[in-house]
Amino acid sequence: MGKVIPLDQAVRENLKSGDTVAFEGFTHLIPHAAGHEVIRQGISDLTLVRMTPDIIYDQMIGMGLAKKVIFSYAGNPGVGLLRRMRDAIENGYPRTIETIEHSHAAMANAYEAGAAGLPCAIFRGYKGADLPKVNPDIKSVICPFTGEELAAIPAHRPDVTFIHAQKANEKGDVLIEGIVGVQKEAALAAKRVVVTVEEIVPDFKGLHPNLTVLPHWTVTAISVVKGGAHPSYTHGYYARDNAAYLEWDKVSADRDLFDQWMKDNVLSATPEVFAERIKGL
Amino acid sequence: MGKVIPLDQAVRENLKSGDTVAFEGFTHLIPHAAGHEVIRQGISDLTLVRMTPDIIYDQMIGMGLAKKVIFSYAGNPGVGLLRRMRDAIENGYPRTIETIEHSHAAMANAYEAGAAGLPCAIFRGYKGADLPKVNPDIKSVICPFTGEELAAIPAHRPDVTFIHAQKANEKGDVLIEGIVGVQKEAALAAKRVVVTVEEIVPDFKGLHPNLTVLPHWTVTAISVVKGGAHPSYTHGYYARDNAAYLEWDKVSADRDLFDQWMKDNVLSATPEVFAERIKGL
Amino acid sequence: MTDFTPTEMMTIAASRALTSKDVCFVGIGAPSAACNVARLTHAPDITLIYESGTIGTAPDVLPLSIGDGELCETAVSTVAVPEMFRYWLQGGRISIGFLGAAQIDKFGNINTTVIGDYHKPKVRLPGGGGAPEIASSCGEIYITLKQATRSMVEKIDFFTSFGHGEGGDHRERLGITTKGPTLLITDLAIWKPDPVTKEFTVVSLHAGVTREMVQETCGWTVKFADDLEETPVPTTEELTTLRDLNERTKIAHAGGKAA
Amino acid sequence: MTDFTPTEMMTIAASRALTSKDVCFVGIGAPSAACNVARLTHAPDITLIYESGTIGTAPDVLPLSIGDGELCETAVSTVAVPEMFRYWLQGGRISIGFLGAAQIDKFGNINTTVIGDYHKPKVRLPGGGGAPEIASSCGEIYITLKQATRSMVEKIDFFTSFGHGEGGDHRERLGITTKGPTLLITDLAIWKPDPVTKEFTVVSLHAGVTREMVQETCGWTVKFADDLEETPVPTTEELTTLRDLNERTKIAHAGGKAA
Repeated sequence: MGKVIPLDQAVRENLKSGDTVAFEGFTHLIPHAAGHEVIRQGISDLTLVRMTPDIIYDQMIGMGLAKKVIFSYAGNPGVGLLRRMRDAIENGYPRTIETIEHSHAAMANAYEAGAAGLPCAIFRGYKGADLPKVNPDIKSVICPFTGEELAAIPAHRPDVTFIHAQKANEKGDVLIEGIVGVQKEAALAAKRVVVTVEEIVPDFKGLHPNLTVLPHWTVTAISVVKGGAHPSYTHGYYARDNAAYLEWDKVSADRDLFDQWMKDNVLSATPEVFAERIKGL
Repeated sequence: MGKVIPLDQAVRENLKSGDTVAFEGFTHLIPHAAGHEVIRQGISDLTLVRMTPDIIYDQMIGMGLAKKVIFSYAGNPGVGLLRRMRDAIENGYPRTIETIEHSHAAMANAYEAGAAGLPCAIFRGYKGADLPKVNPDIKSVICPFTGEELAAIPAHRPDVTFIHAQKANEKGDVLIEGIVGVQKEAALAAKRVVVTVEEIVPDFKGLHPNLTVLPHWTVTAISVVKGGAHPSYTHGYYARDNAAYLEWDKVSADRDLFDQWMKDNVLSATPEVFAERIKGL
Repeated sequence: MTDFTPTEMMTIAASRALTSKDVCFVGIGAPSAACNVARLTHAPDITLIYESGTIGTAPDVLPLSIGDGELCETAVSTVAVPEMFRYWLQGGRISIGFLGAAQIDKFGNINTTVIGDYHKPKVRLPGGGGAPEIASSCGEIYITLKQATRSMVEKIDFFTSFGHGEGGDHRERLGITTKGPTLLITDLAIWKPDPVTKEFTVVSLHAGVTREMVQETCGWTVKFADDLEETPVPTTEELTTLRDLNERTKIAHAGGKAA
Repeated sequence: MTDFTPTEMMTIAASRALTSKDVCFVGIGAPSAACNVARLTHAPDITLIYESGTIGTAPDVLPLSIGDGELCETAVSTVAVPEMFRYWLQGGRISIGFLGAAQIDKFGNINTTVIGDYHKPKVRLPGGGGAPEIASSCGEIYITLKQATRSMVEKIDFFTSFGHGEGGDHRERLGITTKGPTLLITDLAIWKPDPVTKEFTVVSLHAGVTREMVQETCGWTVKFADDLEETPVPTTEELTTLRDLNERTKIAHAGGKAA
């Protein structure tokens, strides 16, 4: 567990067509390099789980790799809509996709329940909302003490979770800091966990005891990809490339422009290019 | 909120006879000084909630202040039994007490549910165990997706939670570090929160962003009591007084010895004595 | 100060509704600007929470996303997202939730999910994100919106988040214990719900705005309060604070590699 | 090495059952000593977890309590107690749970709650703590216990934690998917459950122990394996490691103020 291998090998050994996969990172630490590797390997028929599908899933959906998306906010954060995902939903281009839509609270609770080994999550949610009418995965349970009706949803249990983190130590323990999002939960909920990191350090000596660390025996593979979150960011390493998010709005608006962009920046690239992309950030 | 006042005032203003109160701290950071103040003020008919009742509740029970104890492990950690609590349960001395007994998992989940504003907690627990036969607060719900029967217990919602922490800043934000236990959950589950701290610092500049901090607006009162966790410990300040835990086994074994000890060390003492007790630890 | 845009008026009017005692769950866009203007003017001790887990943030520029690095760097504490939704939002610790809307009806029900049928949408919008539970768990809800007949409609296509439903005591009937939408601030006016029917009613027109302008940009028949007021124009401090904030933000967001 | 006590033999025999791949949920007392001897001898990469939230600890002395400071100082990570029970224990991440017992029956069911009737106890014991869920959530359970007829009984007074119930497939019938007690190590012998009946059976006697000594200190009729073995005596390394650990521990624990 926690073995350090190249990203292409980590993806090939852990993700298969037809898998349910989560790429997590809440604005911060989004594993873009891993997403690009999946696209290069053409792994398809994926069920994609992610709170905010974001550019990373817009690209996979646009490349026709997704059959289903489980999500709670399909936007380009702070910019607007996800145009490739819209095209798939509205026009079935390049293929039709099934969507399972939740609220953020539901998605966060579903990961938490997955990490906790429970079959479902219980929370106070969806009151008066229409999502329960269109998502059969939203049910309810009655509190046996108060009689209150609470929302119930299935736990997320992805086959694989991909995350990006600041660093690993030589044992393979992984440190996540800053906006930690749902990554710990998404990792612990999954059968296999692949982590890209900015660097590997000898040990974590001097680290505060209460930080978010995934022990090496909870991690399946680690790949060093400097800049691997770009255009998302890595707290302590480089800033968010806000301009790239704005640019994506234009690239994704046009099918041909999208195809060309993916060819130039993903299909004919390697994980090493990410180090170049964060220069100056 | 978060106002800094003397401990006797903090206790007087926030705890009333008949209240349900939690004193938390998992071996580490147990709020002993606050417990002694409650004993000095003779606040009684309390429902005491705590995972490990420990010396702190053995003293309150021995002084006859408890009418009910909700707990999961009634031991002197690493030493043995709680002799005053046993005397109350086995012999009704100095008064009978009602007990509501759970497992640690249940208690931790009940605090978590309280912090989360839920009426109950759901977990996989008590399978094949006898506690559900003697604790009517243990019920079950059926997962609407898998049909699995899960344990359900009421959330903890104490009137007051007392905790001890390393420090507060001048705004009244509170830092807890090291073994953080269930303190954050116990605090957020309560209507009122009283915190004793080792010291007050001007601000928390330079603190890692992911540490356990209770913002000032979640805290009702703060009292500075140096050494206030003794014989428990405060990570970064002083070590656990293991010998005092061993000594308690003798003190608590005899009703008269106990009375004398409480008179000498609690009833005729003040919070200031704790600073003396941690010297050399 | 008379030289200001309707959007500036909207943002400043929203900022005035906030106090130092508030704990706000902040969305991106106009709400974020309003909350930070309040913090930088009359409400220095306001607590701002973004759903990325950052509690008590004080960003120097407005975040482009809900999880920009500066939110974490200036926060009192940054917690995991499940904790944010469980302990802080569901736990009932937020006094004010700010929501925007693609569509809104007169009872403050909001749609940000789809235009048209859910399964065959004409436009697929981003969806609810945190909104469904923000709407039910925060003490009260403030909504900001630029008026337009396509967004202020008689009947919304999808209930992304519940406001006052069909009005009256509909929230109570669903077991919701929070107040729901208590304030709607547009680029033209300030609206408050009628105490009984819960229909949003115009209580204050921004300077230079007429009743006709409000009605023309609203898809339902607008009710006006008897004692209709005029919203005080932005003060120099308010406007300067907002513009400085926007200027700092613009510079910061253009700073990415691809720019 | 022949100069050792039965308790030392018990602890060392327990330590031998552990490997570097194991993730152990460690209780205080003999389990803690066994786990740390394993870590200091043949299983340097074993992961030790204490329910105080300390994951991957490597204490230099044995903790007196489950939450001594050194556990945190040497841990890979220290998490909140609710997380410990939800993500780590209930999440199925622990391979071995160690339990002690005040009373045990032949199927590994354990009582640490009361002697006598629950509501009118003769002796009120500490209770279960983490045990009820440790017993059902860990991959398998190792039990350590000093033999005595009052603790190894035909029928326990209270099911604090469930072992194999009435034996056979009782765990499966309750929907429990983990193995339950797979090893019982006493000061006299090593016991394993019969593959079918699940009754604990002596598979190895410690050096110098006779069948009679085992039976005399056990409240049920003991079954012995056909191929009964003798437990290898502690090696010098094992014994030195254990005694050094105990010595360091003794010095450390006497160091409190009241000493």
